[in-house]
Amino acid sequence: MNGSKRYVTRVRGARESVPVDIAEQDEGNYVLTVRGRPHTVDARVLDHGAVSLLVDGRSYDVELDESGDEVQVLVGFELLTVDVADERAVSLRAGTAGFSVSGKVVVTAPMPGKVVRVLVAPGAQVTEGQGLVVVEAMKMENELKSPKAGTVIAVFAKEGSAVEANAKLLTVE
Amino acid sequence: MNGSKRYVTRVRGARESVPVDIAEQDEGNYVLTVRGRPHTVDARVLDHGAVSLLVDGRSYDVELDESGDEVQVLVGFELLTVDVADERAVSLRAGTAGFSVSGKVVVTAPMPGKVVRVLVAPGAQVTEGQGLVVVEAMKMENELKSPKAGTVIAVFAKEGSAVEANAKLLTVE
Amino acid sequence: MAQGTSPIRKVLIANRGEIAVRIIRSCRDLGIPTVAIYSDADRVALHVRMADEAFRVGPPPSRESYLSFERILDAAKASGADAIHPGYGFLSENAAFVRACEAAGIVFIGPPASAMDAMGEKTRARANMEKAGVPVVPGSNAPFPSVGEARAYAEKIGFPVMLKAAGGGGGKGMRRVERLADFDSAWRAAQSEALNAFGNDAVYLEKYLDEPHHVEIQVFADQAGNTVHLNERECSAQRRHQKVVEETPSPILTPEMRAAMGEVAVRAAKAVGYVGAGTVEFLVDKHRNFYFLEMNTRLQVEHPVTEWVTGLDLVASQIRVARGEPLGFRTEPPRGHSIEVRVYAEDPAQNFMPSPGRITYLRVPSGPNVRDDSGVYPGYTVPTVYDPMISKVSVWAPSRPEAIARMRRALSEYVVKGITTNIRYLHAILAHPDFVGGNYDTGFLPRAHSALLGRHDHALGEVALLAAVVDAYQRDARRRRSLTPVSGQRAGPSPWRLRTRGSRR
Amino acid sequence: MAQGTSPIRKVLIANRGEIAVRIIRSCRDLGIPTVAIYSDADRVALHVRMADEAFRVGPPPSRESYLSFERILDAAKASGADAIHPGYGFLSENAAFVRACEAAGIVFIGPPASAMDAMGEKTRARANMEKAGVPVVPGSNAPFPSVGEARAYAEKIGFPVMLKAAGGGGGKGMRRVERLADFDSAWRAAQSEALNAFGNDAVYLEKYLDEPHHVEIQVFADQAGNTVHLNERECSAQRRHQKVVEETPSPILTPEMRAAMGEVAVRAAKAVGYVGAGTVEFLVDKHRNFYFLEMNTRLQVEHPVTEWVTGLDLVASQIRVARGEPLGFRTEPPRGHSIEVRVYAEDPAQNFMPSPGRITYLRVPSGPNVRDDSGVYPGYTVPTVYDPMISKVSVWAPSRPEAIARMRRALSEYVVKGITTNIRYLHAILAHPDFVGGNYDTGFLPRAHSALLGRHDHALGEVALLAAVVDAYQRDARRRRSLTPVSGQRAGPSPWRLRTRGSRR
Repeated sequence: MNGSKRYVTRVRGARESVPVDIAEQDEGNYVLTVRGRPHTVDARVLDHGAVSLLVDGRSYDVELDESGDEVQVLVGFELLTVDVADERAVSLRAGTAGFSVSGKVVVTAPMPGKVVRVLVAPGAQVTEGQGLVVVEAMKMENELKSPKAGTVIAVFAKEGSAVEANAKLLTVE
Repeated sequence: MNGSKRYVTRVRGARESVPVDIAEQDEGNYVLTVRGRPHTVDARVLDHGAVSLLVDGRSYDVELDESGDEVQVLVGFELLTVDVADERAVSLRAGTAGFSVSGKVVVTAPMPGKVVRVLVAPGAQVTEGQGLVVVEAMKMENELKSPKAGTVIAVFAKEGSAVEANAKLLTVE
Repeated sequence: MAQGTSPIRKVLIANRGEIAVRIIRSCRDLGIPTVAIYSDADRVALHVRMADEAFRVGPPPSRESYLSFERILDAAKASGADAIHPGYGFLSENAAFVRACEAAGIVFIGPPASAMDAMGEKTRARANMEKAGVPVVPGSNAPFPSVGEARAYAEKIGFPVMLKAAGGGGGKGMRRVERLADFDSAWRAAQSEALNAFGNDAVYLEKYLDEPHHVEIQVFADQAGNTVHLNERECSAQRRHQKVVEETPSPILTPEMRAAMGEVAVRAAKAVGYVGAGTVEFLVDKHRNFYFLEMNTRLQVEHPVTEWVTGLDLVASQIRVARGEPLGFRTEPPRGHSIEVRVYAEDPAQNFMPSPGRITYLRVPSGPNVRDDSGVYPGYTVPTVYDPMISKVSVWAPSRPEAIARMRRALSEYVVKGITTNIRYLHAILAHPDFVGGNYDTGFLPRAHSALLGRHDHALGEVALLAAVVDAYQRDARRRRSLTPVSGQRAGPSPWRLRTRGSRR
Repeated sequence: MAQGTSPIRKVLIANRGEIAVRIIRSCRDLGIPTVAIYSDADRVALHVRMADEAFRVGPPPSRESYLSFERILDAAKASGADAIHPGYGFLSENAAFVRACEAAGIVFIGPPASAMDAMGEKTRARANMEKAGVPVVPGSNAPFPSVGEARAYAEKIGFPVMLKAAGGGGGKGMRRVERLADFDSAWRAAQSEALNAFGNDAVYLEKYLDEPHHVEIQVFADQAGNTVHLNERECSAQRRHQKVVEETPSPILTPEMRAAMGEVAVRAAKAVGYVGAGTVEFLVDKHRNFYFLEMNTRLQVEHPVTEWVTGLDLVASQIRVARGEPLGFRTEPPRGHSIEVRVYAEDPAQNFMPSPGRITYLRVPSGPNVRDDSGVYPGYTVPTVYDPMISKVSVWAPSRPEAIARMRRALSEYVVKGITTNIRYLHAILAHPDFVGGNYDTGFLPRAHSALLGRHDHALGEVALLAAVVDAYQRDARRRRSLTPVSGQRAGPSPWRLRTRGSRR
């Protein structure tokens, strides 16, 4: 049996981070404490990136996909992007800009396509969710929305031009 | 375009080996020559170990599984174990015992189970396919057969004893 | 379709994706070899892997591959195919292609070119249907010479009106105009969109029906002119005029309405000399008046629901009719209830943006009365250039509530990793009170949009945190111990391993 | 089964594998939460992952887990389950367990203990059936006090005779004796096998019917005693008394025989006060005389073929009957034709030796009228301790030839990597002239054994060589160039990738 270890979790889009304490009982069996409530968890990680969890006797089939520091978690029909860091990593990060959607955000093209319309100009004030650029791909027009409220500080996208996946389209601060 | 390269193939259970010449035309496109007949082959290897082959316009969906020097090939309902070696490897092997079911063969338990019956004693002459040992596993009795005709030179299996997967049961020469 | 009997010994499928796979399956069931065609983007697509033969027809853009008469007919000749099944989309409603097949001596598995002509341009179809006594939505039958005349006509039938591309389909080039002031700019936009999409700027207009139901009737005709209907499909769950969920029977139809609409649909088909499988689409208003909308002169995406309640294989029936065989069935009341959903590689939360990419893991729903018509496989990369529909799930049950429950269960079993899909959104539709209630119109999905996206299960959110932390903990532990993954199962020895090991080498 | 109405709000499934998954599906369709049980060998089995709750019941050996009354009832109490579905095998025909459930106030979804008693011991069942006027195979109704008396009886009814374990089932403990000289040793062997398998050495004997057909009738009864039959299943494709392929209707039954056998089966069920789903098995000889063989007082493995041709969900019907609801259906002629095959992790070429191990890749058949009832998933390791059946594939079609073609197609789509399966063998059965002809008896599979293994397609063998050489060539090329795999598709960017990337970190 090991002692307890603390991780700090943050779901993308959530305002607060949630600490989770984990203590291993024996291989695959844990007690996890979230918001003061302990859960008995029997967890088996499968090869393809899934976890079978028994939480207090209830069965949850969870699919995981790691991408960088984050992990995408699919359970039932809920799909969440969770950033998990142990305490040391969190304190290291404290000096950097990260761990929130503050600061500068670069909006990039999610796939190859064509810029059909640019809806904002540099200097524009935008709200979270406001349309910024329309890109056509797979025969459909797709509006890219602002991930946060702020000011458009640069626009790289040009109407009518082709863009590659991940091409920078504009920056919001 | 590269020059032609020769591989020597041998299907498990077959008596002869078959040379196959391969010449790459451009990426994924080949001319393969078997028994004097050339085939235009468009081959795409998929991540999970499958090959989509277009041989002279006909489509074959082939699943592969590599295990050591051999590859198991499933096409349609045919499942073959093929040993593929390039010419250099074949000449290296020439000095060794391998590349046929000659010599000593160790019969092993294919899975954990219990030895129910031993059907032969050391010194017995056996034919190919003759039953040697009966192992019970998964609630069924399974008769292990001789992979070749020959003489039983050693029996390790004991009736009533439990065996692990790959445990040596006996040797035929 | 060439009249008379044609044996059909090998079928080329002029399509891709799930419908190409669907057609291969019926051909295989009938013992007919199949020829796939593929663009460079589809070399390892499932339909290519499953077909008996496969021929490249060009680079990824459809215009240079799946729409190329010449290359497709060349592939048919090279392979010795004596018939072509067009699927839906692409060349399936292209009368010129039908004529090119005829000229090449190849059976086109579909209606004759003349029937396509009669139904292809929407204004001509309207005129033909009015002549045949089929009720149509008030509107124009001919393109207008000027925007002024169009505007005057719109004022006459009253706003709101709907502008539609005469040569279009699939919801493209459609535009609703609420008031006179918006008319001129909307008209020009519709013309330019129609020109870009269909190479034809003809636009017509119709009275806009407020939140109608979209109900369609499946018809089938043999070469002798025997024509029957196979009941309706309710397709009102639409987004941007794209159907998302379909079902049969329609929860709003009485047996009398079904009989009346079926009779009209058969009349419409007969009026144009229809042969094979076709669909007559109707709009049904609040008063349960129904109006001819258009006829789709091909197999529909949503044909599986009709197959469930009739027991027919519509693709096999198309082939039999194309061979000159008589219809082997007649109209019968629907047996039980069937629902279909369309699974897309798209992200509903990001304005349904397509989400191409590699499917890293796939587990499809199964069990009693669940059918998955898929065009993908584990490890497949959904390409960026085509329609992002990857699969259709359909279910059958004795009653509508049971079918809904079964579909919700089936969707809960569907696991696709690597790309984003609309499975959660589909499940939300099946759980929405308006859908469950059964009286949903074409305004349902837009109205319910935020409700369909918004419902989150907070208990599951907490489970997600637990899973993420266990995963991180185990990863850290592995890093510390440099051990192999903890798992409830040990990886077995070599796959397909040999039962009796020799001392080879 | 406790008589009367019981709501059934949560069902514990006292089973594993495909049948546990099958039952979970029906419960979910009915909106009833499910509780799985698992041994240590099954912690990550599909049924555990799919159920709403899951409880460990012990170590891998069944006796200490899936057969433990106490642990199963403890799990039911801990979870608040008010009903137990036993599936097939394990405790499904254990009258003592039914009584233990009753004592614990838990509904057993199955027949009452008294009906199991009446049908459980084969000799008692024979006697009960003779009393009810059901035709039985000539044989003994009581165990014999000595081998001498048994031998004398065998001489009386004439060799060959069949020795059977009175407490057995599933083909275990059965032994055919050809002549007097072999009788004594066979008798002792059968006794010892029966004792080991069932804890009961009682053996009885019957006249051996030469290559009979095995045809069974599905019956269903509600608590009020309304009893109907749901037609037959032809199960003559057997190997070592294990069914391999089942179909309905039986190709050898006339409507008159179906009616006669159905009437007898209903009489048999009524004679023992049967409730729920049960199956009366008959042997049919060359002259189309039929004889009662045994009654299986549970759901059968092969129930899906009956579901296909009746449209019923038999598991849901079991639950409804257990709730006290009346039968909502009656006997109707079979609609179309259905076939099921059992997919095993076994190697037919190695004497059907089980082939447990990890399933590294899985692609299941789908499309119109194909159903896969599976207990596994990609990445799952088939354990060594249980029955190696991993899935059942069933199909429906309007006619038998179409159903055969469809099953062959479905099997051609089934890809399982990592373990050896009997899929090729199953396909060979579906292609064998005796099966296609329809008049196959229980001697068919043994007789055809080498034909079923032996047919090889040499053209495909050559394709295999080409594939192996291309694979080796590409591996060598990669080694030389240290490049990533050549592939028709590029691996996409990060899975489930984000549509709008922020500059986080």
